[in-house]
Amino acid sequence: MNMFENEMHISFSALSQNESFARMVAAAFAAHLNPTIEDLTDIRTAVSEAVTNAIIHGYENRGGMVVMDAYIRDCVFEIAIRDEGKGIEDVPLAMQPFYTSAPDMERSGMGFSVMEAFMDGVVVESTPGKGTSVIMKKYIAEAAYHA
Amino acid sequence: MNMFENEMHISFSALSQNESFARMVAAAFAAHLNPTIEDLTDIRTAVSEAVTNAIIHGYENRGGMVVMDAYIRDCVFEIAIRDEGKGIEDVPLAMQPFYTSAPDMERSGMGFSVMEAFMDGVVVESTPGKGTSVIMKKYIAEAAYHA
Amino acid sequence: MELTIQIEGNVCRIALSGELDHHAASEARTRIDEALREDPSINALFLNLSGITFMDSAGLGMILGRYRVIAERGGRFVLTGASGYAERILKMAGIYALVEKGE
Amino acid sequence: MELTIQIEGNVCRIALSGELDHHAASEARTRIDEALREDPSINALFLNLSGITFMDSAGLGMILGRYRVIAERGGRFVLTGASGYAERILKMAGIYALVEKGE
Ligand SMILES: Nc1ncnc2c1ncn2[C@@H]1O[C@H](COP(=O)(O)OP(=O)(O)O)[C@@H](O)[C@H]1O
Ligand SMILES: Nc1ncnc2c1ncn2[C@@H]1O[C@H](COP(=O)(O)OP(=O)(O)O)[C@@H](O)[C@H]1O
Repeated sequence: MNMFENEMHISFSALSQNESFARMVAAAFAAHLNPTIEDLTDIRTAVSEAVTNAIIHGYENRGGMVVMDAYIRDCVFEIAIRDEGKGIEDVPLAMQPFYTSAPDMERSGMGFSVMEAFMDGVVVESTPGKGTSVIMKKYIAEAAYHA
Repeated sequence: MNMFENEMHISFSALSQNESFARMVAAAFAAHLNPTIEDLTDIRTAVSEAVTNAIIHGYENRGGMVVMDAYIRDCVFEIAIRDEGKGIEDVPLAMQPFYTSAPDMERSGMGFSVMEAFMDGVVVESTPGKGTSVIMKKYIAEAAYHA
Repeated sequence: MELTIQIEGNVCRIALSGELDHHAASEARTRIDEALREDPSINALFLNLSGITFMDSAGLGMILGRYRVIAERGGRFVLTGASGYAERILKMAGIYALVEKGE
Repeated sequence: MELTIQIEGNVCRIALSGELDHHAASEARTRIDEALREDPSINALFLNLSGITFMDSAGLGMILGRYRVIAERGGRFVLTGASGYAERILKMAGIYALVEKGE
């Protein structure tokens, strides 16, 4: 198999209207790997969680720019979603199922759990006052890749 | 009417597989303005021309990164497509209908003419050895915007 | 996202379709709560998700929130029609320990 | 982009569908020229664009290129089924001054 490399970097206004745009961009880029519909839904869902978090928690709905960096290397799709918002004090606590700092906004606290369930690896890097990066990986089956 | 602003910046590998990806991203972003199907097709076509030119003329199919910057301000959609490729020596000549430097690649020389016919303004800035920017505008009818 | 609200007697039936993300969930929340506020006699909320094509945890939060609103007035909440993906997220959160699942 | 090639006697009928951009046009060019090279007796090329959902000037270049290939062997080139958008670009380039338009 030939090594296939492709990359994409995007930044967009931290507006809730851009949540669906962000999922669409991520899925359209991942489509180069010939993923199954289920793979694509996993990616769309995980991206939606991370982008929403950047908009509402990172920037607290006050605007800013959300960044997505995506890479395809052979059959691995990697995507990093970054903001320069308020950051997370305690990452392991934030990642616990049902933990949310925003119950008043009817957040369920299941965002990170969904990302972990739907992707093959989730790493969160955050510096309070500086911002947050969520780096996620998904392996796309070779069979699908060659289809 | 409230001023509505939204912006998006993307860069991606200069691969011909990314031509359809680029059109899709541009159209999905412009969709925020509630354009007609015809407006969207105009945008998809013009973006396809400029992105293809960056890949095959700017980078001469040797790779690099293509950049798109898109802005929505009220009912105006603006998009700039940039490369850091070889640039254009004589822009007015390049923009003439049927002029092409690549007849061997079966280029028709109609790329800039299509961009000008389908958009409401096309400006080309280029520095030989540094790269090219194509900045295009499209007005989306208010009626559609408010629909 | 599309939302239709049908009120018959004390029963409010809501059908959601399309993509239920945070942007859409905020809108759904506003419109459903308005309907419930306007008619304090409503004591049952049926939420039909069969038209949902995308849902993330913001949808889950919106659903749990509406369950709480109706439960506070002692009403009944029934969730119907959740398909593959929405169901996966609803189950991850153990939602059926709280809310009734309808046909 | 999908491409089907049908050869009957000296006539080659090609149907293109989907998106005809530079990426797809390169592929179409290769496949059509291969078919023509394999069978030097072909003296008519019918190109049906009715399934095309997107086309830019690279499609135009590919079409003009195939016209030249078949014209060089003294053959006939007929373009059919171009709809709204593809037609707009074909007409901008005045293609029907060169190639025949079929039903
Ligand atoms: N990009 C971010 N910037 C700042 N805080 C964040 C970010 N993403 C997540 N968090 C914090 O982590 C918590 C848990 O996130 P998550 O599991 O997605 O649940 P939810 O979004 O429903 O609260 C959030 O409530 C928030 O406090
Ligand atoms: N991004 C670019 N970088 C360098 N040269 C370019 C670029 N875009 C266009 N050109 C030059 O302008 C010419 C005309 O472009 P265009 O009208 O799109 O026709 P075509 O792409 O069919 O040649 C090209 O042949 C090329 O020489």
